[in-house]
Amino acid sequence: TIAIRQQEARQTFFRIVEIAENEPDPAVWGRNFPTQYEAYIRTMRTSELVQYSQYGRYGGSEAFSKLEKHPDYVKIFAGYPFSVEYNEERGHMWTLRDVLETKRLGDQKPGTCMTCKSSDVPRLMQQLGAAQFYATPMKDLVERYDIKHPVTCADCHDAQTMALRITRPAFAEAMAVRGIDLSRATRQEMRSYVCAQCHVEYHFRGEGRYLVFPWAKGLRVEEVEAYYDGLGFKDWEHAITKAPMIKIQHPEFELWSTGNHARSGVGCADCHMPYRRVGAVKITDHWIRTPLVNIENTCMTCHRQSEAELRGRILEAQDRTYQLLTQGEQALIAAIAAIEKAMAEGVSDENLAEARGLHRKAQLRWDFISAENSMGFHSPQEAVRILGDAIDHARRAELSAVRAPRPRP
Amino acid sequence: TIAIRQQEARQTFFRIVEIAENEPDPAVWGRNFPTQYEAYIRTMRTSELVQYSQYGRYGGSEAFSKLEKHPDYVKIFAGYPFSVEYNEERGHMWTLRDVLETKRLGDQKPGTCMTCKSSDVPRLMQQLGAAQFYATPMKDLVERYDIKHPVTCADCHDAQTMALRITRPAFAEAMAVRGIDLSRATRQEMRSYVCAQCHVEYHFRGEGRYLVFPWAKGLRVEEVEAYYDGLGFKDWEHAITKAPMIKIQHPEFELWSTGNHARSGVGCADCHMPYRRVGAVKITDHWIRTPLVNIENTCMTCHRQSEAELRGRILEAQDRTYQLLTQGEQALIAAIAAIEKAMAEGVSDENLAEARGLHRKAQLRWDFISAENSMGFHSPQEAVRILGDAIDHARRAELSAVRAPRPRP
Amino acid sequence: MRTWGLLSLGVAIAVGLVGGLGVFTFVYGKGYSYLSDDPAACVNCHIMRDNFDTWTVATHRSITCNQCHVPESFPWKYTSKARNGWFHSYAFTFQDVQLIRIKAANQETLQRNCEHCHQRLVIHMQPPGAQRVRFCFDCHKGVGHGL
Ligand code: HEC
Ligand code: HEC
Ligand code: HEC
Ligand code: HEC
Ligand code: HEC
Ligand code: HEC
Ligand code: HEC
Ligand code: HEC
Ligand code: HEC
Ligand code: HEC
Ligand code: HEC
Ligand code: HEC
Ligand code: HEC
Ligand code: HEC
Ligand SMILES: [Ca+2]
Ligand SMILES: [Ca+2]
Repeated sequence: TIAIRQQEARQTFFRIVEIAENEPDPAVWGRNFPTQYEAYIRTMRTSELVQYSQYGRYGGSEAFSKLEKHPDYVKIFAGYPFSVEYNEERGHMWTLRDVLETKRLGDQKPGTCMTCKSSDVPRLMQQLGAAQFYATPMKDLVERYDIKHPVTCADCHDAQTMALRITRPAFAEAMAVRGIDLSRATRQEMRSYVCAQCHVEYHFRGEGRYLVFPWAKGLRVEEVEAYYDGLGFKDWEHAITKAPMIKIQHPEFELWSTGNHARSGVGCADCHMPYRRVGAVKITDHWIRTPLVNIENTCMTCHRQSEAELRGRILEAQDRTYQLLTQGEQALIAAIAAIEKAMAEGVSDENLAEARGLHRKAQLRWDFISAENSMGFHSPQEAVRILGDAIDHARRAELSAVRAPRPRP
Repeated sequence: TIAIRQQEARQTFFRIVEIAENEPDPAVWGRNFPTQYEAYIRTMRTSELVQYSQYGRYGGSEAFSKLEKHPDYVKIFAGYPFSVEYNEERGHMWTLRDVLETKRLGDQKPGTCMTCKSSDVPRLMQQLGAAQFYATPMKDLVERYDIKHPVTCADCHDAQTMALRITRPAFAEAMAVRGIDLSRATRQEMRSYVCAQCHVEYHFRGEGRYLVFPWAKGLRVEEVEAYYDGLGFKDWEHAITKAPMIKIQHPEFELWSTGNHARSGVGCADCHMPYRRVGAVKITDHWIRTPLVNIENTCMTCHRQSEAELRGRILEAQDRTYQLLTQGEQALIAAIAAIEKAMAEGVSDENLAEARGLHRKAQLRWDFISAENSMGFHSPQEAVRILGDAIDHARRAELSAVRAPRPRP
Repeated sequence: MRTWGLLSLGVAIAVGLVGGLGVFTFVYGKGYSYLSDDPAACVNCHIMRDNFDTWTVATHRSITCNQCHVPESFPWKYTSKARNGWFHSYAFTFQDVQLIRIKAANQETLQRNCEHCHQRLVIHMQPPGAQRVRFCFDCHKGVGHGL
């Protein structure tokens, strides 16, 4: 049982300081666990320490603007904050700064935005309760309760036992709805569940901006869509086509769960926090980053192929995904233009309903892979299946708009 | 483990009879190798011996009619023999009978059709030379040179050494064009190359119906297409759309070569002719059939997952492929209808050129997976990538036809 | 060693008989010899051949089969051997064994042996008695038998 495990876990660490429950400051934890601490704070400097362009093509740790890289996105997300600022993500030590500085939602951000950005959150949620935390404007939270730290130790660990723990109610609630009892989670499952508190698609429910993960019907894209359709939910109305849209965000956990690695029990930490030998002991590498720069300690413990071969496989799976992602982008732009034209030519809302419905479906699918951060690697075939289906829907949206009867002149 | 898998089969065999080079009759070989012989002739009865429906969904060994299962195919292949008769393939012992009996091309079949259907072929090709073999009408070949046997031992084996050998010049020629020297082939490569003599896409060149594999630019679908476009080649003109079409046939070798199994050196025989323990020795199971009915001796020798889990993976990969294959079928039918309508409305050939070009591209891609016999399993992500691209092309063909300017009334 | 061998031979045969098997298989299969710690003993059964061959190219070829596959502490060592001996003779006699897969109980034994030898190294990731992340050999596939 977990209790017993924690007992033993405790004895193996030599403690210099006692760490308070929910201690937000990683430096304090670092007194007891210097190796993990020093590795963790490197997530601040990933882009300095490794030149990503030598390894990969699609990710990296420089927060470049996706809007500059893909000007089309401005049209695709027209009318939604993501058309204002939208960057590649970087290491955990940036979480707080990036959420504070993004122009997305300006200073209208609800407290909910802070949920996945700081190790002050577990402490605060205990103090305020989740509902009130979400409902408080983010800037008030920051000022009143002195939020200082990015995502760090307290977000994943129990200070007493160092065991992994779930600190975000949204995840616990979503799993409960699916009938999964987290107290029964194995240690290996926890190595993915801690990540799934944040690396998942989410939406806000109601005035209080209550944080909910859309998993009631399952984790697959069609199931997530069915959930939103069931609620008649939309994130926004598309500024050009007036379609009721859904924005998908970082569904890493959802996509991973459909892949062969998940099927085989390979979890997030296996690839993003591999074991590292430090002197006489093996510890978990806390420099959380892309495995592309660390294939030897990640992939190569399980796969016997060479480093070059394994890198080749990642890039091949990503290139295939990127090809269809790009074609999907073009199909979406074409669909938007066709609907825009039809509207300009006075086609009635009734006659455009089908096209708009298809636009919503197409973009939700496309975004499920576009917003996911592995460029398809977490589940290569599923990623490409979803994109193929997205393209079909986008082209059908275009066809529907082209065919929609024009009013007699 | 892979190491175990790659252990060589150890068999010390006694020669009871001397087998002549190119001996076409398997029964003769069977005198020396009864185990392999008895297994091989079971390919005649695969469908009696295992009830496929209990294992899989898309393949099997009953020669059911694909035209009855998918009435759409009659439109998709309109104007080409495959719209006359087109069946699911079955075991090797049926090869001769099925080529003789198919209504496809009636009795207009060139000798080329016999190339991959009988163990009398190596003997005959030596006697006549390949060019003349191809040029002779098939029925004359059968009558004059008494072709009696389906694909059997002589097609793959050297009678003296029992080593695998290449007996079909088309494969040797195609590999030579790619700069690959077959005399340097490793034993593991031969375990796929023998299959690649037949399980590949092909076309006939010139009057003499010379057999050629379209690999000069590579094995990927885009490279095969580039090869055909370079020649300005078409298999037929589509009866409805008048587009210049290519029919793809069983590109197992080509699709497999893009997958992770090929990347990892896993060949055809590893999955379709696994080793079996027979007493003290391991021999190659010559009952060539789907691994779905024999997961324990195939997949499980390399993968540690359970039989149920591995079956689940096959079906999942195939279900994803089948979903897009079906959507592709619908997209093709819609494109054909749109072009037909445009023609009926008097759109000029000039204004339909784009739509027809897209129809050719879309169907070539779709057929690359439709005609391939693993329902995507041989390379799951590539199969779905190709289908997504096919759908995009088919919908664009439809759009182009819908938008093509109509003549003034 | 010899006495152990004899003693456990007794145990094994006893279990074998309880299991309804004659001594024949066991003796014929030179089953008794496998109670010794010499890896060569394992290959008295042709069926162990692959596992033996692949062990000879593994990083742990200096470790005997039993150091991994048999529990450290007496008397478990020999009851386990008897249990396996029974499975072994059983399988050897009555099944056309195609695929050999380690049984769950024996995976646990293996795991304990990995942890036993590598305790110091894995103390943090795998505190004694703590629920395991997973089997060591999920990642370190080739240690015993190449790859
Ligand atoms: C409490 C929220 C939270 C948790 C828990 C969390 N992450 Fe993150 N993660 C983030 C945020 C937010 C970012 C983006 C930071 C930024 O761009 O400012 C991020 C970024 C990343 C990145 C990108 C790093 C880079 O250099 O681009 C990786 C990889 C990552 N996380 C993996 C993980 C893994 C693996 C786990 C679990 C072991 C995990 N995360 C748990 C919130 C979280
Ligand atoms: C359920 C957890 C969660 C919630 C709620 C959440 N985020 Fe994030 N956020 C993440 C994760 C995980 C990443 C890193 C992955 C990515 O960027 O796709 C991230 C990345 C970011 C980034 C850096 C990358 C970028 O997009 O520029 C910013 C800025 C950000 N979030 C702002 C916000 C704002 C504003 C809100 C509220 C509207 C919010 N986040 C709500 C989890 C969350
Ligand atoms: C995003 C999640 C996450 C964060 C943040 C995090 N850890 Fe960990 N930590 C893990 C995971 C996953 C493991 C492996 C646990 C297991 O295998 O059971 C781990 C294991 C450990 C262990 C056990 C020994 C080892 O290395 O395996 C220590 C000690 C530890 N972390 C310290 C820290 C410290 C100190 C910080 C802050 C500087 C920190 N962790 C931040 C996820 C995290
Ligand atoms: C089998 C290995 C593997 C597993 C398991 C895995 N990932 Fe990844 N992940 C990758 C690879 C490879 C990439 C692509 C990295 C790149 O393109 O630079 C990636 C990319 C990412 C990124 C973006 C990283 C960056 O540098 O921008 C995030 C975030 C991420 N994964 C989170 C997760 C989460 C959360 C899980 C578990 C739900 C998970 N991963 C499971 C291998 C894995
Ligand atoms: C999730 C994968 C994983 C699991 C499970 C795992 N290891 Fe490891 N192990 C690794 C990685 C990665 C390294 C390489 C560390 C390095 O060299 O920096 C390693 C290194 C080692 C080494 C040292 C190798 C050397 O070069 O000296 C030993 C010994 C070892 N592991 C034993 C074990 C044992 C015993 C267990 C079970 C208690 C275990 N491992 C479980 C991934 C794993
Ligand atoms: C802890 C073990 C483990 C780690 C770490 C791991 N893999 Fe895997 N990988 C597997 C297993 C198990 C499978 C499922 C197929 C099988 O059973 O061999 C798999 C499947 C794959 C596949 C097949 C395609 C697919 O469906 O995803 C690729 C490619 C792959 N891994 C590459 C990688 C790369 C690259 C990394 C590092 C970023 C990696 N793996 C890390 C165990 C692992
Ligand atoms: C000389 C030509 C030739 C060679 C060489 C050849 N095949 Fe075939 N194969 C065929 C033909 C023709 C059929 C279809 C027979 C029919 O339907 O009448 C077929 C059918 C099959 C089938 C379908 C069986 C069923 O029950 O549906 C499998 C599987 C197969 N071959 C695998 C292989 C493998 C593996 C190799 C190499 C080890 C190989 N083939 C070599 C011509 C060949
Ligand atoms: C390069 C080798 C090759 C050539 C040339 C070839 N085939 Fe085949 N044929 C195969 C293979 C392999 C299969 C089994 C795979 C399949 O059916 O998709 C097959 C299957 C068949 C089948 C059984 C399945 C079906 O489609 O009904 C018939 C009938 C057949 N071929 C007739 C012909 C005819 C007629 C020609 C000449 C126009 C021909 N073949 C030329 C290799 C070849
Ligand atoms: C479609 C190809 C094909 C046909 C037809 C074929 N074999 Fe084989 N045969 C193989 C392959 C592949 C191997 C494995 C060779 C290797 O691993 O080097 C093999 C191996 C053998 C061996 C070596 C021992 C063993 O079992 O591995 C013998 C003997 C043999 N075949 C006999 C026959 C006989 C007799 C027939 C006719 C009844 C026949 N083969 C038909 C492909 C074929
Ligand atoms: C990793 C295993 C694997 C490898 C390697 C492999 N196949 Fe397959 N093959 C399969 C599976 C699984 C199916 C799907 C069977 C089904 O759906 O019943 C299949 C289906 C087929 C079929 C149709 C079988 C039927 O019953 O209709 C043919 C023909 C075939 N493969 C030929 C080949 C050839 C030729 C190669 C090498 C170029 C090859 N395969 C390599 C696993 C493999
Ligand atoms: C001779 C060894 C071998 C055989 C036999 C084999 N595989 Fe694999 N399989 C591999 C290797 C190696 C990989 C590449 C990933 C890795 O390195 O683990 C792989 C990858 C896979 C993958 C990952 C997805 C992908 O890209 O295809 C699946 C699923 C899979 N195998 C299932 C099967 C099934 C089902 C069978 C039986 C029909 C099978 N394998 C037969 C060795 C084998
Ligand atoms: C370093 C430890 C180690 C040594 C030494 C070792 N093995 Fe193993 N053995 C393993 C592992 C690990 C497995 C695979 C278990 C798993 O992956 O679930 C295994 C599996 C097996 C299996 C079952 C087949 C399978 O793949 O499940 C047999 C039989 C076996 N070993 C026999 C032997 C024999 C005989 C020897 C000595 C010649 C030997 N082992 C030496 C670690 C070892
Ligand atoms: C009497 C003949 C024989 C001898 C001697 C023998 N084995 Fe085996 N072994 C077998 C057979 C038969 C199986 C298959 C049992 C099954 O799959 O049910 C097997 C299976 C195994 C397994 C995997 C199945 C399991 O029970 O976990 C292991 C591990 C194993 N043997 C180890 C050894 C070791 C270590 C030795 C030497 C100390 C040895 N064997 C000596 C016949 C033998
Ligand atoms: C009887 C003692 C013993 C047992 C049992 C044992 N090992 Fe080892 N192992 C060693 C020794 C000695 C070395 C070489 C020195 C070192 O690196 O620690 C070693 C080396 C290793 C290494 C590093 C070399 C490599 O193969 O990469 C790994 C990993 C490892 N062992 C894992 C395991 C696993 C997993 C098991 C259980 C299946 C296991 N060991 C069982 C004694 C043992
Ligand atoms: Ca990034
Ligand atoms: Ca078939």
